[in-house]
Amino acid sequence: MKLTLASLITLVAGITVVADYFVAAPVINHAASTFTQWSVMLSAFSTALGGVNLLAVHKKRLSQRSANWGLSVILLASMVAWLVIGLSLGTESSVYKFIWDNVYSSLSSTLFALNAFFIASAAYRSFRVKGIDTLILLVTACAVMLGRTGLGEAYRMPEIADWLIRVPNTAGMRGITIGGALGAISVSARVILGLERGYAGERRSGGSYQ
Amino acid sequence: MISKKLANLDSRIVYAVVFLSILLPLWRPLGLSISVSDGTLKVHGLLNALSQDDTVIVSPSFTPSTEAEVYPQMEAVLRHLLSRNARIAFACLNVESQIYAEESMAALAPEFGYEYGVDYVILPFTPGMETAVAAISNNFLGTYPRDAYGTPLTEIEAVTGIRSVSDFALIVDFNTGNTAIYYIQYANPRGVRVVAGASGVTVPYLTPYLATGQLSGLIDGMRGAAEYESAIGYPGEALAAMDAQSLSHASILALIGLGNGASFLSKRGDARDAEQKKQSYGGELDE
Amino acid sequence: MSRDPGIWTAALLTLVAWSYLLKQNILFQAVEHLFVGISAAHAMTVAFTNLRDTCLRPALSGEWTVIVPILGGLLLYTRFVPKISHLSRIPLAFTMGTAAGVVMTGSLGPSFIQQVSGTMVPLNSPDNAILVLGTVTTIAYFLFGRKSRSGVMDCAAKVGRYVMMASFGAAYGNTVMMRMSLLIPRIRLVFGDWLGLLP
Amino acid sequence: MRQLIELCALFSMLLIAVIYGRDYSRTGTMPIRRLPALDSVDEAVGRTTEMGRPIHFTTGTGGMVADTFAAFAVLEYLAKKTAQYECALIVSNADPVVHPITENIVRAAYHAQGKPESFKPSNIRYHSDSMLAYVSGVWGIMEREKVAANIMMGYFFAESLLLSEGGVRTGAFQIAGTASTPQLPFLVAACDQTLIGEELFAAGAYLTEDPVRIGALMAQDTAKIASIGVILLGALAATVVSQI
Repeated sequence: MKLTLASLITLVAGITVVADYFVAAPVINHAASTFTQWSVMLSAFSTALGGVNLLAVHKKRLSQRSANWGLSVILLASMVAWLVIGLSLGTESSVYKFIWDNVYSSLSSTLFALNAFFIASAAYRSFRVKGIDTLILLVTACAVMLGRTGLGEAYRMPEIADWLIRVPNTAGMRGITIGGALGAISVSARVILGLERGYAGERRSGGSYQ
Repeated sequence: MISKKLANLDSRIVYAVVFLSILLPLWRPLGLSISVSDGTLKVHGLLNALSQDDTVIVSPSFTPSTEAEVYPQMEAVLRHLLSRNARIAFACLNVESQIYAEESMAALAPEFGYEYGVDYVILPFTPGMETAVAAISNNFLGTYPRDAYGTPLTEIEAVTGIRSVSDFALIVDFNTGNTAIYYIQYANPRGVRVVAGASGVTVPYLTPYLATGQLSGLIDGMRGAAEYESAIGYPGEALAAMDAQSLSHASILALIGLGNGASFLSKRGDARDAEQKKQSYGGELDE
Repeated sequence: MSRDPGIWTAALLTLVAWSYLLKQNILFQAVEHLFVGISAAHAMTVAFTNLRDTCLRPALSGEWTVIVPILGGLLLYTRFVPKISHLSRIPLAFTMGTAAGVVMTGSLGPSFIQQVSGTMVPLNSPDNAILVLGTVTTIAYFLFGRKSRSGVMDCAAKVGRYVMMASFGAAYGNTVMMRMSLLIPRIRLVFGDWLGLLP
Repeated sequence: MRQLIELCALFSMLLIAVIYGRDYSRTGTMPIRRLPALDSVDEAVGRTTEMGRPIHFTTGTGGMVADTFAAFAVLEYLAKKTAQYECALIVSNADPVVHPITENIVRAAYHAQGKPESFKPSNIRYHSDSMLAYVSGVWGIMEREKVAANIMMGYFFAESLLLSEGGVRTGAFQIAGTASTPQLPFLVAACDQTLIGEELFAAGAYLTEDPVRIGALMAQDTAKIASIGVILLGALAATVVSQI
C-alpha cells in the first residue's frame, strides 16, 4: 500500500509538470508552478536534514572514540559555533563576514585553484600518444593551448584554436548533447511511470539480478 | 632508465613546475607582447565611437568563482568608458553584481570625477536571469522604478531621457553563464548592440553569435582582459598576469612533450610493453 | 609582510591547502573538517532563513497551501524514527516526480529539438559540412544496439569517436587558461599581499 | 503544432520501447553491444574485494538531474555486487535530496541480497552542498579509508577534476560517467574508464538486463537514427534553399 502511494505521487507530480509543457491550461500551469515551488521548499528541509545527518555521524564517531575522533570534534565545534553565530548575530554581522571572507571564501578559492595543478598533471599523464584517439586529443589540446597564449602568435595559432573550438568542438559536444538528451528523456519517463523505482528503496518487479 | 623515470614522473614535480612557471614571471615580468584579437578590437572600436551623451548598460553577471578572469575585463572596459565620459547604468542579474559594480566604481570614479546619480547609476538586483533580461528589454522603466538605494529613477540625472532599452547606446555584459545570450535574444532585437566579456568556459557558446553579428564584440577570458588593457594603453593586473599565463602553458606543453618522448624511448627499449600496447580495448581510449 | 589579520588567516589557510599537494596531512584534515563544519552550518542557516520566509511566514499569514510542503518536509525527518521511516519516501517521491518532469521537458526542447534543428545548416562551406558530419557521426557513436550499429553506422561511429576526441582536446586546452587564472590571485595573495615579495 | 509533434514522438518512443522490451523478455537475446567501460564496474568490485579495501561511489554536485537518475541504476547494481562479495561500499553525497535516496537504494540492495546486517548507514555520507567542502570531504575518505576504486557517475561541475585527481593520488581505479559536456574532457583524461554522455544512460540497461530499460535504450537508438536522418535531410534542404 505504502509503495503504491509513493509511486502514485511521483506519477501525479511528474505528469503535471510535463503536461505544463504541452498544454496551456491555467489550472495545470498553476499546479505545475506550485509543485516546483514546493519541491524547492522540500529541498530547504533536506538541507537541514543533511546537517542533522552530519551531526549524527560525527557524534557517533566521537562517542565511540573511533579513529580520528579529534577531527570530528573540530567539525562539530565549528558547525555548532557557526550555527550559533549565524542564527543569533545574523549573516550580516562583522564576525560572520570576517570568517566568511577570510576563512570560507579563501579556502574555497584556494581549493578551486588546485585545479590549475591538476589540469597539468592529468595532461602530463594522459596525453601520451598510444593510438589515434590519444594523438587527436594531444594535437588539438596543444594547438588550443598554443593559441591561447602569446606563444603561438607567429603561426596563426590563435585562429586555429578559435576554429577548433568553433567547429569540431561544437560538433562533438552537440552530438553528445543530443544523445544525452534522449537518455535523459528516457530515464525521466521511466521515473515518472514508476519503472525506475530503485530510489524509493523498493524491489522492482521486472529486474532480473543474478 | 632516465626515460622510464621521466615517463612516470611524480605528480609533485609537475605541480612544482606549474607553480614556478606562475610565480617567477609575477616576480620578474618578462614583458612578452600579445596581439589583440578581433573580438576585443570590436569592443574597443564600439566604445571609441561613443559620444558624451550616450548611456551604456554594464551588467556584471559573473560570480566569485570566475572573478579572477572577468573582473579585470570589467575594470579595463570601465576605465575606457569613463575616459569617454559615457554615462553608465549597472544592471544586476546576480546577487553579487551590485558589490562588483560598487567596488569597481569606488576604485575608478574619483580618478575620472564620476559622481553617483549624475554620471552613473546602480540598478537593483532583479532575480530570474532570463525573465529578468526579458523584463528589462520589454519594459525598462517598469522593471526599475527605483535605483538600488531606493531613489526614484526619474530623479536620477544619469538616466534622464531613457524610456526603454533601445535608448541605450550599448549593453556590455560580463558573464560566466548565459546572460549575454539573453541580452542577445531580448535586447538586441530592440536595436541595441550587445558586447560581452566572458570567462574562457563560456566563450565557445558565444562565438556563434559573434559570427552572426548578434553579438558585436567579445572579450575572451584573462587573455581578453590583457588585450583590452593593452588596447587602451593602461597595463593592469591582467597584462601583468599574461607572462605567467604564457609560461605556465609553455611548461605544460613542455611536460607533455617530455612525457611523450620519455615514454616513447622507454617503450622502445621494452618489447613486452609494446606487446601489451597491442591489446587494445574495443571502444576505450587506447590504453 | 602584511599586518592585516585577514590576510594572515587567508594566506596561512592557502598554505595548508597547498600542503595537500605534497602529501595528505593532519593539518589539512583539520582544515577540511573545519571547512565542512562551517559550510554545513552556513547551509543550515540559509535553509532556516529560507523556510522562515517562504513557509512559516506565509503559513502564519493565512496562506494555507504551504502547509503541504511543511508537512512533507517534516515527513522527511521520519527517517530517524525506525517504525515510521517509510513515510519519508512520500516527499522523496514527490521531489523525484517533479524533478523528472522538469528534466524531461527541459531535455526535449533546448537539448534535443533545438540542437537537432540548429544542425540543419546549408552545406555551403567546409566548416558547415564538418559541423553536420561531425554531429551526425558523434550521434552514431551512441548507437547501442548490435543491429543498429553495423555497416555504415559502425564506420560513422568510429569517425564520431575521433570527432569527440578532437572536441575533448580542444575544450581541455581552452580551459587551461581559466584554471591558471584562478591560481594567479592565490599566488599574489601569498607572495604579494602577505609576504610583500612581488612588485 | 510543435508540441503535438513532440508529443507524438514521445508516444512512439514509448511504443517502440514496449515492443523491444517484450521482445527481449520473450527471446532473452541481449540486443545491446558490449560496452567495455561498464564491464569495468565488475572489475572494480573484484579488485577492491581482493585488496580488502572499500569502493567509493558519488554522484557529484548536480543534484536531482537526469544523470543522477541514471547513476542510481548503477548504484543499485554496485550495491548488490558489494553486498554479494562482502566488500565495503562508501557513498558520498553533496546534495541533501540525493542523500536519502542513495541510502534507500543501498539499503534495499543489501536486503535484496539477504544481507541486511552488512548494510552500514554510516557509510552513506552527506558532506556539504558546498562543492569544495564536499570535495575535501571526499579526499579525506579516499586517503583515510584507502579507497581502492572510485566510481563517479552523475552530473559534475568543476569538482570533476578535483575528485578524479584526488583518486589518482591515492592510486584508486577510477570509472566516471556523465553527460556534462564541459567536464567530460577532464574525466576522460583523468579516469581509467569513462562513460561518455548517453553511455551513462545505457548503464542501467546494460548492467541489470532489465527488459524495461533495454526496451527504452532500443527506443533511444531508433530516435537517434531518426535524428541522423532528419539532420542530413534538413541540411540538404537548407543547401538547396540557399542555392536558389
